[in-house]
Amino acid sequence: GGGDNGGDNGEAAQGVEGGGTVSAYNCEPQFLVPGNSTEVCGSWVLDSLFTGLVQTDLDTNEPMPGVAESWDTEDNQTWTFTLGEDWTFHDGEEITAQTFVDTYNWVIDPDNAQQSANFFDNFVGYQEVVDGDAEEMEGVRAVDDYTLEIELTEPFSPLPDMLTYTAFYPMPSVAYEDIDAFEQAPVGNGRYMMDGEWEHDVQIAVERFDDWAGEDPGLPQRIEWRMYTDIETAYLDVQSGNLDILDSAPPNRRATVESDFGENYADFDTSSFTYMGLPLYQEEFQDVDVRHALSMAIDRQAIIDAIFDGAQTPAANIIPPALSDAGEGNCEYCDYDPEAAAELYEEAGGPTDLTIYFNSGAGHEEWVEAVSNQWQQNLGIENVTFESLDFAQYLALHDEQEITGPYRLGWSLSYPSAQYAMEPIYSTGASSNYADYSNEEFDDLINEANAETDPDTAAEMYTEAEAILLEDMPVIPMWFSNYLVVHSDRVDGDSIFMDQATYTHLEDVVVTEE
Amino acid sequence: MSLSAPAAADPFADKKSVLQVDGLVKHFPITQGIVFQRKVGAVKAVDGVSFNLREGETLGIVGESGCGKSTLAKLLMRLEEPDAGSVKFRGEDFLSVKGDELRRLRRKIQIIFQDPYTSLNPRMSVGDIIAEPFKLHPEEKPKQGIRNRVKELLDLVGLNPEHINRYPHQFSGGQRQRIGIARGLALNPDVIICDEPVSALDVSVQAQVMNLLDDLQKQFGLSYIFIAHDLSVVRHISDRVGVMYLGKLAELGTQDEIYNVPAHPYTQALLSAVPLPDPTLRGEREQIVLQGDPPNPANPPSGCRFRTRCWKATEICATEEPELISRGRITQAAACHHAAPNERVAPAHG
Amino acid sequence: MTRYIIRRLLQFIPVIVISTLLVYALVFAMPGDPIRALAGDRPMSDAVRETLREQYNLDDPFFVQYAKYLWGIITAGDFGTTFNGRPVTELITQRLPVTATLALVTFVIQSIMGIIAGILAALYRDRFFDRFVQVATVTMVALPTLVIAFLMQLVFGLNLGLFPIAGINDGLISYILPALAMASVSTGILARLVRSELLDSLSSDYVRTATAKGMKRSRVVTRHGLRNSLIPAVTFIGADLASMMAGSIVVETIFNLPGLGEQVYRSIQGQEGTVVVGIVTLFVIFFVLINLIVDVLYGLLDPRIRYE
Amino acid sequence: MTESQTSTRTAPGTRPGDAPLLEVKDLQVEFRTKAGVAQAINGLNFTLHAGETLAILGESGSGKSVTAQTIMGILDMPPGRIAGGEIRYRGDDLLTMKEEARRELRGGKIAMIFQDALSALNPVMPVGWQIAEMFRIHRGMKRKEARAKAVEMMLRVGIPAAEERAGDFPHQFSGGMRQRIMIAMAIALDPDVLIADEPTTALDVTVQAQVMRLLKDLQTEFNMGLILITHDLGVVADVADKIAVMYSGRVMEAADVYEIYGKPGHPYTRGLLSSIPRIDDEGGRLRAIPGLPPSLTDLPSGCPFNPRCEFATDRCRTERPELRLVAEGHLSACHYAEEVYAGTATTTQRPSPTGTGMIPVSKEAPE
Amino acid sequence: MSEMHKAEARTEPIDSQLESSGKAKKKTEEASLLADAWRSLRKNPWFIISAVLLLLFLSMAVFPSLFTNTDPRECLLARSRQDPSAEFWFGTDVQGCDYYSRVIYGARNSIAVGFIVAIGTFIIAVLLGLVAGYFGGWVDAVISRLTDMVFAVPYILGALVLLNALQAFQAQGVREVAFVLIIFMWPTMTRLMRGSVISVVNSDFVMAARALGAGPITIMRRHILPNSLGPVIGYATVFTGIIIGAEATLTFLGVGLQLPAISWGLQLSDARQYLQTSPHLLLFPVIFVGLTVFAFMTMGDAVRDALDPKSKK
Ligand SMILES: Nc1ncnc2c1ncn2[C@@H]1O[C@H](COP(=O)(O)OP(=O)(O)OP(=O)(O)O)[C@@H](O)[C@H]1O
Ligand SMILES: Nc1ncnc2c1ncn2[C@@H]1O[C@H](COP(=O)(O)OP(=O)(O)OP(=O)(O)O)[C@@H](O)[C@H]1O
Ligand SMILES: [Mg+2]
Ligand SMILES: [Mg+2]
Ligand code: NI
Repeated sequence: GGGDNGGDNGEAAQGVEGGGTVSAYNCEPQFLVPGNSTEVCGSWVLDSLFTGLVQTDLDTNEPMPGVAESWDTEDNQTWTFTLGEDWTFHDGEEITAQTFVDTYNWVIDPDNAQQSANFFDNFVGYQEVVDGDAEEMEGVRAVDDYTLEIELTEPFSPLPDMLTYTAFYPMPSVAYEDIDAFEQAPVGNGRYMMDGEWEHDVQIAVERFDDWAGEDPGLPQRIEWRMYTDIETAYLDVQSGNLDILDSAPPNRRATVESDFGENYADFDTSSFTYMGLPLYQEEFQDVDVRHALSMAIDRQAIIDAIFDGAQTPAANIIPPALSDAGEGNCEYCDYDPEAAAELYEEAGGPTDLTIYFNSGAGHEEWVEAVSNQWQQNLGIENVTFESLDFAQYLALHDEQEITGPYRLGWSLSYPSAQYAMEPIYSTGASSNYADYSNEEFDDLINEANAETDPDTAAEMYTEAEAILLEDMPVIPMWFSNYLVVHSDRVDGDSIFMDQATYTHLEDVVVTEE
Repeated sequence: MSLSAPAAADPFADKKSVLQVDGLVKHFPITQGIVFQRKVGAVKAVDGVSFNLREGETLGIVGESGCGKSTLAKLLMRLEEPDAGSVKFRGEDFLSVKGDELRRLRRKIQIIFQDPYTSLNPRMSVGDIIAEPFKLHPEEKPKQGIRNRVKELLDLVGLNPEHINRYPHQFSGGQRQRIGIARGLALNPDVIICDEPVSALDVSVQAQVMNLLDDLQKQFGLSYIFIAHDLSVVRHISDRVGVMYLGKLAELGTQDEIYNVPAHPYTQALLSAVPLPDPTLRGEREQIVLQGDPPNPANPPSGCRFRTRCWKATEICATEEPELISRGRITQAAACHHAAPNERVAPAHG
Repeated sequence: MTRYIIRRLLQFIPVIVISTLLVYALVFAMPGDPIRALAGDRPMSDAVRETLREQYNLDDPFFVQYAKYLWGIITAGDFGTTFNGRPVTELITQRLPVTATLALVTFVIQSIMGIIAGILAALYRDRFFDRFVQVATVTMVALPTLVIAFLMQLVFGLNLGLFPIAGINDGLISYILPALAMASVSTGILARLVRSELLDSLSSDYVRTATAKGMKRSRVVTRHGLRNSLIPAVTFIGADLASMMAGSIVVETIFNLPGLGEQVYRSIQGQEGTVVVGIVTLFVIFFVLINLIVDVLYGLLDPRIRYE
Repeated sequence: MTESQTSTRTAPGTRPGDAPLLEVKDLQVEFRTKAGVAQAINGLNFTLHAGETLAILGESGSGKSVTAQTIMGILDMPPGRIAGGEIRYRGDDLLTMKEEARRELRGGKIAMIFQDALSALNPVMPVGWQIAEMFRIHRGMKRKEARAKAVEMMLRVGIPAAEERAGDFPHQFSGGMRQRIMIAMAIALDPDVLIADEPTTALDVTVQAQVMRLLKDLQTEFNMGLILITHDLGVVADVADKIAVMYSGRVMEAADVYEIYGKPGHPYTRGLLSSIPRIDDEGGRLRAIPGLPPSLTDLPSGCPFNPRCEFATDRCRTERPELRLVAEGHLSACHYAEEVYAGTATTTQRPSPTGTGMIPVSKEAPE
Repeated sequence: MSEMHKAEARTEPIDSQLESSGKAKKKTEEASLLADAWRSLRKNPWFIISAVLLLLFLSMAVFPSLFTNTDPRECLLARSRQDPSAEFWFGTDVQGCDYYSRVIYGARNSIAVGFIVAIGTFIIAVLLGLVAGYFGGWVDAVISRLTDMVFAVPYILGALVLLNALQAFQAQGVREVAFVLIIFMWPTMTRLMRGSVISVVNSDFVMAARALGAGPITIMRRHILPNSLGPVIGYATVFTGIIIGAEATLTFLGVGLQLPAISWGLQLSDARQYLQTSPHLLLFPVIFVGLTVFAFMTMGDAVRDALDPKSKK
């Protein structure tokens, strides 16, 4: 992350001298090694500890320079990155092109079992390393100290976007010596550096790194992430002033947030997408009309109003509207139309019994029930059973393709790219394609778009691909989440910003009171 | 009455033995410490008691309070497991039987507990308490129906049969004792061990109960072990009397022998202390007052256990434990080196 | 008694072996792939997955897994690690104090409040206080712990500002609200147990004797009546202490206490067998000890109770 | 080594004009039972003077223990209820007294030995502790000191190895020892009034004599009034000054000990005396009063003893005889007290003799 | 005193005397602890109140349609979370269903789970507790260590695996949930029972029964059981309420009753989120659960009192 957003608000409020300390809600990270962190809790922290080759411009969601000052490609397949020369790690180690080569090779080494390894799967030489046929990826080369070359197996225009992701952060050489020790206090190259070790389940504290080579350093002197196990509790703690920022207040709090916080809250649209998937490997759902009918029978706005206090944006897209690539008006079947739905369903002979799947304990019960009520009322479905399962079991069912009805899943963008919003979920055989959707036309369009060098044309192609999905409806789009951020009096509300990937940019927060 | 023991032949000599007790021992450990206890000694509650109870016979047991009578009774019932010794019921080893067999034998031996109240289940009505023996031993089910039989029993011991539905706590001490008696009688056992069965009864009811016991014995040839402190009562009911002191039998003989020619000094002291129901005799009797404190049952005196309080004690008493045998002129067995009839015997009432 | 205690301590061995085996088996039997769950709905490459499965012996048959686990403990004192690489021993040393403190504070609160309330309820039988305890118990039972905890945070933490809302940063004070929330139901039950047992023993003869000795009512009740009625209370407190260790999931989660209960729950969800087994072993030791203490207490409370 | 003990006939410690130590007037106690209200005490009267020994005799179940409990104020209420009457201690009515004031009297001034020693002792407290408690609470003694006193008391009532056994629990003692512990507890504070409810039933005669001597000593030393409830007429003859004979909740006869034994003025007393087994008796049947005591829920009209009385007439069945003077200092509640007193009463009926040695019918003769 | 010597002879047969008394007191004839208990229960107003309440809840569980005509599953999101009104007595829930009928229909699952589990654990606890406390020794060791282990095995883990074994992929019904709860909830009660058995097993009256030749079963049944049941009854009554809550926890963890089941437990746990905005969502199920617990508790008290012959009532 990063960007000039913080600068815009600089004059709005008088910050404390030196930047002050800000504390924020977080959940206990699973891992604090860039290549291994796949969830928000860890990535958010890593985001401040590390800076990748590329950063995202928060205003436009476009890539902007990070460690790399500039980059260049002819064919979207071979990319050359020119690195800035004064980047160092917090421990003083200099960052060169070789740093990235080493890091990337380390991440994909199966022995290191880094979970994000497969983000590299379109790098040339990746498979060889994974298969044990090679030590290093051919596709990543340090041309000289400050020139890095990346070669991909096929054209891939969103590469700069992708490189903003956690998995591509550089790691210092100390990391390889003892990765476990490193994880307790990662040494990065970001705006902030660890202050002490990771206090598991309690907090992670970072101090501003004053030698940061980037353009707009962090404002607060110190950031403390406090680990909470219950969001409600965090909410009360912000309310009582013990905590400065909670970036994901419980949705049902929207009704009282004004009385609880007055002005001290803000709403952000994000790329976090919720959908009802349909197991296309089951016969009942192979008829596209059934899928359309199911979609049309859902009154998204009503559910959002009743259950989320209006805090989600009804989805008529697959690509988050926060990205400029999202198409408009392409979704014919996302509007509530019970009569049409009923008719269609009747004609298509949709199933009269449904089993709905969702994972338990994550707060999905109510809206899933509401959806099921609407299906029952609008489509004449007689029997609905629910399967709420532990997440591990739930995924196992998916892997085994034993899901027999609509299922809830979500997707949020690790990096802001329309490609990432679609390809992993809908292209044939993709890793997260739980619906088992396959459409050649769609696959081709995505590939073409990935190869397209002109960003605008690529964007158009993505939008086209999205339209196919909306027509085929392998999943029923439900909504894009809206995050409610609440904060204490100690920070300036205008300085708080959450990006589409749901990271709140603490480095831009202005602390007004010590 | 003459001082010499009547040499009358033992009327029970030809009767079969019902209960043959041999060298019964029970020591209770004394411990110290709260959680981690260590054993620092043992109360020698019963320390080698032997006797033979025959059919139709009543053996009275008297003795100082705390000398082990109740413990003996419990041992005989196998409510405590003895440390040594044997008990034979009609020739059968009572100490080794188990399970159903034990239960069958227990039907034949009944006990009336010294403590009337705690031995009654507070949540059972008197009717249920007395009916319990019949329920436990269905083969004994009375012809006239359990309930009627229970009422009869209540009546027998002088309780109002209408109180059949009452609970133990609603009775007076003496009434509770009679509930225990009625329960003990219910099964018509062969042996009844009575641990102070009449101590809480007024003399009139006591008379009723003793007459009842007497009648039962005459009719069915029951045997009793009758533990009591009231020496008149013991004399009245017993054929033979055993005198216990500190876990051992001090003297064992027929009722006449013991009461008329007591040979053990302790027996003599005991008899001399019997209060007589006649105020005019107040202070006129001569009473042997035992000197010294009762000895510690955990650490009894060497030799004869009574020697520390005995006026006849000599050196031999300290070194050699006297056996329970008859000596010299006396016919009964007495565990005293100096066993001899004493001039001072129980004064007769006027 | 000493021998009894030693014998009881020896029972640790089979109990631990059986229960760890059992728990291990249960975790093993859980459906789904823990490594899969670790990654969430994001894709994980097969290579990574395999490495991890191998690293955590997940591909071995059950008994091999268990044997490797035991072997690790025996040879290297290695209780395994979590899937994110933290040693179980470290996890436990960090979390045990939290749970233990919580349990202890709860235990103190509930024992004191429960017994006192029980005594008062018995003394003022059918009067206001008795009814109050009854109604309070009913309410506490009817309200889920979640709600009670939340209300406490709201009232004592936020509105009155008496106690911290969450976390363990303020020392013992931070444990008071969670302990209250945990104790609420048990206190009521305890009060009722004490009350009814006390009423029973107050009608016994020896209590009358104490009165006849001229003792004050309060002394009669607390010194003579109470002791005889404490066996159920002690049993219950013991059992409750046991379930507290394991059952503090909800409270630990809400009050953000990094304790064992919450960890066990998370590890179960993540199917981290070693963690679960490690913690459960600790629990078992704890329960056997607690129950031993309770049994020893029986003997102290009532000398008639003898263990060979 | 023997010692003969002679006790002189001391006159009861009554000085005219003195308020009696304890006075029970027209006491009525009833119990609620399922079968109705049981009148355990109906109209009980007696007085006790300092230094005096009053023996209460009576049928088992006639209300002796209930009387004692009522005086101590430890009757279980409910189901018990004091329906009327007063109990005066040195002139103050105990029944209307403040609870706190009454508590002060209990144990210290008025003490009681319970009939059932095992259930009356706290099973979970060491006996030494239970005795020491008296000293600690009433005398404010320290733990150690009180314990030493307790051991001393145990020795006084003849418990061997008292020092070692003070820490034992009631169930570890024999019946007689428990009884003596009760006694030790009751006399610990040298009370003014001691109610001894069958204090020596579980004691052998030598210990009994020792205990009675101890009580006597206390009595002379502290001018204690002793209410001795017992069935042992030998003991009564030995120690009592006055005797009250109770029957179904009332005093039937009250007089000097010599009067009662010599010239009983009530048929019930006569019956009682004739039931005593004698030490020189060798066997044969004992004489018992025939019949059962009346049910307390359903008392007979007139004299409660009438169904069992051999002298009963119609008058006895209708009219309740009041306690009246038959001779000097001799009260009796019988219409024919004078005749009975003089030994001239005539037998009028043979009362139904249930409960007197009825032989069980169901037993087959043993093999 | 010679004239009295004759008084021993008996004249009348005993039976006549018995008969006359028998007739007079016919109604008090058969009495056992149970019969007595029943008699005094009938007179106890608290018993009546609790019995009526329980009957009410039971009929609610069995015939919910007697109490409401509204279909609890007829939900309109448009009227979500309305406050109580004349139309919706208890307001509406999040889904916009009539909360009154939801609460009424919730009785079935909740009471069923509460009942089955309370009774199931009670039976197990009483049996195991009796046996462990009475026999002591290795029997006790085995049972007690078993309780330790069950205590130690986190019930979520057990529930997950067990329910899975019970074909968890089908909807989890009352039976399965009750089963799992019983399996994991019996130890506390068992320990309570064992404790009170241990404290009566040394009583003299037990010894007396043994002397009469009573076997272990008889002694346990007739002597120990009635004298040791008190604490367990006391606990079991409150326990019913706890179970209703535990059922909700299971659901929360994904192993309990599943949607679209209606139960008080589910309502309670859902309501937490709306504590401040729509307190009625919490209030009504709490009242119902509370009343149920109250009824059980009062009934337990009444039964205990009735079973205690010394009771002052
Ligand atoms: N709780 C009660 N309910 C009903 N009746 C009772 C209750 N307690 C005592 N009684 C009755 O009151 C009467 C008097 O009892 P009390 O204990 O005073 O007799 P007692 O004279 O001491 O007899 P004993 O010599 O046998 O001890 C008895 O008939 C008894 O049954
Ligand atoms: N459970 C026990 N533990 C320890 N000592 C015991 C136990 N039971 C009895 N004793 C001791 O054993 C001795 C004998 O007791 P026992 O009850 O047999 O006496 P007893 O002859 O019946 O006396 P009494 O006539 O007073 O009833 C006593 O010193 C007593 O303290
Ligand atoms: Mg005895
Ligand atoms: Mg009495
Ligand atoms: Ni004569």
